[in-house]
Amino acid sequence: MGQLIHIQQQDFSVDDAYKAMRDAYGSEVGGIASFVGLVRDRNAKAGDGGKVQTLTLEHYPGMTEKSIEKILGHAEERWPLLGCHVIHRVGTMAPSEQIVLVMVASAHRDAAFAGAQYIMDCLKTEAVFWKNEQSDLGQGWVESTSEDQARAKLWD
Amino acid sequence: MGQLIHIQQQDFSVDDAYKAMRDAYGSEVGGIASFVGLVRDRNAKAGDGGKVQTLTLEHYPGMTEKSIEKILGHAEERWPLLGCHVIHRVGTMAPSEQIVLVMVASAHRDAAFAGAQYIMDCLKTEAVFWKNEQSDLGQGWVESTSEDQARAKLWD
Amino acid sequence: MSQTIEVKFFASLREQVGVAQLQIGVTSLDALRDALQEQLSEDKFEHLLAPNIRLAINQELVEGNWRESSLALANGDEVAFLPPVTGG
Amino acid sequence: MSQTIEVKFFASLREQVGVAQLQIGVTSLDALRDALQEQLSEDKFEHLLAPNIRLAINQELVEGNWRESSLALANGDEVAFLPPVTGG
Repeated sequence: MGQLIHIQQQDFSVDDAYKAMRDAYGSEVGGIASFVGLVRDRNAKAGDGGKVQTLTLEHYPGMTEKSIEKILGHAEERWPLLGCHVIHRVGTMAPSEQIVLVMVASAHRDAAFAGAQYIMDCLKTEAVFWKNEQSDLGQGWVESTSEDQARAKLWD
Repeated sequence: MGQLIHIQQQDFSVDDAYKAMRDAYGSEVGGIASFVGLVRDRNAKAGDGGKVQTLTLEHYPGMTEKSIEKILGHAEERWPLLGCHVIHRVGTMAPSEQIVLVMVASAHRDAAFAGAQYIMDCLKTEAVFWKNEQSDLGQGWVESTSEDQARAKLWD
Repeated sequence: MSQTIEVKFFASLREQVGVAQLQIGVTSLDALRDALQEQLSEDKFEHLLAPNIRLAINQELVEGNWRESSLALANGDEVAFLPPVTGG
Repeated sequence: MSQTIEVKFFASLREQVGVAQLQIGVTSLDALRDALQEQLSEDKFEHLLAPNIRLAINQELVEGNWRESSLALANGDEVAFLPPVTGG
């Protein structure tokens, strides 16, 4: 499987990633599943009512890339994937900006869907990133949710 | 939920659909899940070794749109979706061309993923389309697979 | 009383029957079956009755077994024979 | 024998400890813990030992309970304290 991992400050083009995926695998590809995560203006901490001004993503250069490589390796073991592209931004972003892209090409639609969802779930729980939210109620580190932990466990 | 359904002969731009989705729902959107189905050059009938030259999609104008509206309505009942866009081509296509796009926006990534996969599964079994494959071994109507039927049943 | 029903055949059925559309003057589903049986050769008619064929009236699927239904049809109704769908 | 270990703190731990990085001259994980306990105030040190904190050595997660490990450290090793991740 072809793996592409990009950790970057700047915004990304979903369309460029999509075109590159189609070009790379041509008529072998039956489907391309994608997910883009975007900054919501609603605070992650339910109930506090804060409106998010900005979100800052911190990472551990080197280890973060390795953690994503492992996730893609596991996805590759489980499903017949042709290509896999993860772009994850770091630094400070405003609401409605793109944070993360997961794009998976496969001969089979089920594999493309499952692969993309698996990778996305693992990015939440295994990839080495930390989110800090700056809302009108102050700033704080986003805590990992039990929901995310539970989702990731579904794949065990 | 905002629903967009397009049945068309001409190719489509995933990027235009994606930009429209982002513009329509702004910072409420937590994630956008997409799936694009592409024409593979491998024959649908496993084992016959035929290489697909072209694929022709037939539909029932009016009823096809209604069948997709129902699918999107069911998806909307099951998950909190913000917007939903289905583009399905009809007519004759060559390998590596785009056939179908499903794009779903939601505040929550799980809903976006589940919604997109549900819609795609139902497009295979409930939307009124018929595929005819022209391969180097001749032409023939693609039969619905038990795999597709089984996938759709998973949502019952 | 004279009325016309639009009968449509899609995909493999269109090819097997040999036409995409027929106009038939009947007032119920059982009368339509009889008329088609008369008009079509036996093997063509058999294709229409195959267990995986679904029927739509005015673009709505008929629930239950349409092969045994005597549902009334109104002038201008559109009856379509649909082989198993294979989109997506 | 003199060697330097790079110790890194990320995200909430970086803020709680007040620095992103320290150089400490130790040769094992237990010696590192002792050195940090000496260097940091009690509440800062407590944050490092919290049950949800994971430890990476040279960017590989340490399996098992690193709080009780006396794993040897080599010159230039990079030891990182990682709060629960929240990417994606």
